[in-house]
Amino acid sequence: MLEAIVFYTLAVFTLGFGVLVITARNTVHSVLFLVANFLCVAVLYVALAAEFLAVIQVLVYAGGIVVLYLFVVMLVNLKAIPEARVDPRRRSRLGFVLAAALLAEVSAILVYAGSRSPMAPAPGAPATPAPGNTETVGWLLYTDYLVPFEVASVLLLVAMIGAILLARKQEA
Amino acid sequence: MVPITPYHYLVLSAALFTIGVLGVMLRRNVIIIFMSIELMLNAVNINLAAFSQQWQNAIGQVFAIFVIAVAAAEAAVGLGIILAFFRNKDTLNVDEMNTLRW
Amino acid sequence: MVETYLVPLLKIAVLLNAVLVAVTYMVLLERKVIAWVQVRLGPMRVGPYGVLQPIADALKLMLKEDITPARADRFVFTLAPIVSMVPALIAFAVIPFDDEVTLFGYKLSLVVADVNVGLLYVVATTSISVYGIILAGYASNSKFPLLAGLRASAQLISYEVAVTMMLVSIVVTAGTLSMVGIVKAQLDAHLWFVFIQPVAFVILFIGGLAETNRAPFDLPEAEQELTGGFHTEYSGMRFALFFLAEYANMIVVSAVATTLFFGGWLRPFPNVAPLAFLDLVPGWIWFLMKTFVFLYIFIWIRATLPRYRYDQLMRLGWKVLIPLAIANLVVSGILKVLL
Amino acid sequence: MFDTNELVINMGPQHPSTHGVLRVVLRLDGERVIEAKVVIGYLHRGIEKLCEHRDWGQIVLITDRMDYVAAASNNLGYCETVEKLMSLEVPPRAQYIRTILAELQRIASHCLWLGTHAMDIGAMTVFLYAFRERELILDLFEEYCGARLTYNAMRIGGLPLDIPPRWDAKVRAFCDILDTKVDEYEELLTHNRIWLERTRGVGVIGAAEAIAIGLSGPALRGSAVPRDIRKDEPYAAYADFAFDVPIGDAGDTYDRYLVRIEEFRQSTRIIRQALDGLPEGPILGKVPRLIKPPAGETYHAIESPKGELGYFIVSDGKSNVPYRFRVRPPSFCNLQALPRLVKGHLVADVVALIGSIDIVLGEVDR
Repeated sequence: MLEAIVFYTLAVFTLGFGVLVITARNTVHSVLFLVANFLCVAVLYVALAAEFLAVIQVLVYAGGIVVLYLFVVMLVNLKAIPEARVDPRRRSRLGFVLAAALLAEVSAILVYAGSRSPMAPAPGAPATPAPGNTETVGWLLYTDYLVPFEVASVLLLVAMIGAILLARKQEA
Repeated sequence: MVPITPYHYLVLSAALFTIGVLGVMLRRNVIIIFMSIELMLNAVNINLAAFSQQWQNAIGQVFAIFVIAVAAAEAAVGLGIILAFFRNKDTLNVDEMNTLRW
Repeated sequence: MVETYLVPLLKIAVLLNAVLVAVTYMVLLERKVIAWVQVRLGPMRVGPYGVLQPIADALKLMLKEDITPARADRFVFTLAPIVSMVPALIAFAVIPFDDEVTLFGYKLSLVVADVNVGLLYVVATTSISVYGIILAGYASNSKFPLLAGLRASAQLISYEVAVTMMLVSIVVTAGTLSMVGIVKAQLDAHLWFVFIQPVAFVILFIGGLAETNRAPFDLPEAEQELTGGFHTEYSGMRFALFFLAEYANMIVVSAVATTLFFGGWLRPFPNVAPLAFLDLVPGWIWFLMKTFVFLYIFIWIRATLPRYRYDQLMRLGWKVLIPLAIANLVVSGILKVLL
Repeated sequence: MFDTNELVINMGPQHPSTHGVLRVVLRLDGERVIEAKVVIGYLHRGIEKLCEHRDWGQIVLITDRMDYVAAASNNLGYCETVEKLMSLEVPPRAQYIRTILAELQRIASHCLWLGTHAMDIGAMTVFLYAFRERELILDLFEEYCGARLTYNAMRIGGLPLDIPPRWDAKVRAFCDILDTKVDEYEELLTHNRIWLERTRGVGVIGAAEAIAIGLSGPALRGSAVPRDIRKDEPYAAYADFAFDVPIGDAGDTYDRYLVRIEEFRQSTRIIRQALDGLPEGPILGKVPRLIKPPAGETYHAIESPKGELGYFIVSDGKSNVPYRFRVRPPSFCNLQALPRLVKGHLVADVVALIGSIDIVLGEVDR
């Protein structure tokens, strides 16, 4: 019962903030709604017993990446509304149709799959989650997924250098 | 009331993903488009976490962490490009980003 | 029902009130301590020795006109002080004030939520608190706050890296992310972690000063340079919220430092039997005493040191603290494996 | 190319660290100053013109209002200029007391400078410590002439008042206190790492350039130019005393700080010597009832706490007011160096540098 209340409330907020992100006029407000959306998603992770992921979501996403967005928005600090000019070739309605099609398609898959095999806990899995899932995640990261983990770290390093290079001002 | 199953999370994630798609298709402000992509990545992460719960193992969460790492890299480089572009063209409108060089 | 809902709610209510009172009295403490350092008396008029000064201050701030500058972003302008206050308060949720105590025949742990990612939770909340400052700087539609907002965000992000790195080495030593677990690990180790991880403690303390925007790192509100920084345009209750958030953050940092390095509620030398008489003092009093010492040092530093310059601050963060934190992490990892 | 980072900010005239109503328009690249424009005049009261409409004796009172933290120095400069114009002889006792007053004033002014300078850099305790000592000087002045800020303490040809009984003992006691307190200031700042980082290498100006810009006083001596009017062209009773002229070597903010700190000690040294050798005698020379200097012009400068304070006065020999009255205020001339000093530094250094050249807006704008 409680689980349902939590889920539906969070779902409404997540989607609501998501819609606000893409509809807000002011870019800074957009960024703020994005943060709110991420926080809701973090709580969803807690509901899914993924505490570590939840904290990482807040720490890296909300506290790190979005700050970057805010930084850029403040740096460019536009006087003119960035969307004043519309390319005549733009087909906005088509966008709606495509998005609706996507949603329909995904829903269809879900409904079809759901009707065939209702989602029940996997037969072989233990009834309760392993204690301390941070440990489990860490264990997996450093054993089975060590190579992807290292590749990710190299990717981050490359991205860091690339970002510095791009954002640096050209020397006169 | 039906119990909350991963199924519910999948529907939620699909809806969030669609919102992201809408943002990418409809907005012309490149920063908002970027944020819509973040929304989509988050939708995917919800999926991964839900499956992780479903199968009672942490592999889904590990993948979600990789997604977050990649999103961080993407945001850093993407915003760097946006800044560089803005310095040169004084605009964030994707409709005006129609040349490959300037 | 009582166990799952009522008790935590009660705990939250008590803690929230205690923290808010503590925060208002921090202001008085700061004024008094700085006054004593400067051979003055400090507030003396409201109540004996000025003990009622916080009430007068609070009343004054609440009655003041609440000004929103013209052409400010009203929504964000109102949101910013709230955003800076809330993370400071919710961080208290994972801080253990004492071990389990028996109250009215009821076993009660003096922590709101002993989550297994407690330490990361604290870091996550502090990473959110940067928004308050950036948004205030942006929403004021004024140049000095904007500069301060940019300063603040750069400062917070760079110091957070060092502090988080350092926390990882604590986790390596303790083998757990839970705050209660870390205190218990210190009991098992027969030593406070400050003796095992002195470098980490120094980094946490410096990083804590920087993250709470306290002197000598109070650049975002440097009155002499940026006329008050990000809260230049704020007045009344909204200004008070920023003020309270700063002090609440100080308490959080002090409490975290106490928990991680000074054994939380443990008495000094927790395993030395001849000192057992120290157990007569309840654990939460030890905890509060240790936290208080940190707060005092915070204020003491503010009264003593000049302010760093922006570039020097960044240099200290990136070129000294982060390498040091990484080195510390590597060394503690190696020692953990070898020993 | 479009630059996203340039920002123009207006520092002052209402800003906590511009020491009054100075306005500096800064063009910033991020936090780095590309260009600084100093805008003055917010405290202009037309003192020079006003003085051309007051008789010679009344002007002493107006000079108080220029550098209002060093009123006695202003008085001294003006009185000596008129005495030079009239070739008046000032009795030695008056000269000695004038010297004592001027040196006390120097200490008071430096206390205010030290306090505000340290406060600008964030060390707030030094501010209150320095003001505590300044308070003692104000008490001494109050006992001497009844005023605490604008003393009107000198007259053409001498002094209006002799020192009160046992005042000299109090001054001596103050000198002893100050010497220990200066050590205390130094303990807080001189070897403080943050202070060193904030002041060393900030606003470096070489000797040749400092002279070219027209710096004077401690700001010039910080750049290793041993120019001190008290030594070079002794006035009042300075010729009788032994004292050193401290100079810096690098010409940065830290050197200017050290020079002023050392001047505290030299000032107490001068005061002690003056008190030891205080001659007996009259305090007012032979001054005519109606002061009317002969036609002519003169320029006379003294070493005020802030630098060379010069008066250029023209008398037409007929009226009882100056024909032309012009001041060379050290603050104004030193302020010229500010745009040059802050260029390339950060916003935080701007306030440090404003503090380091030690201006008083009352004197800049007059």
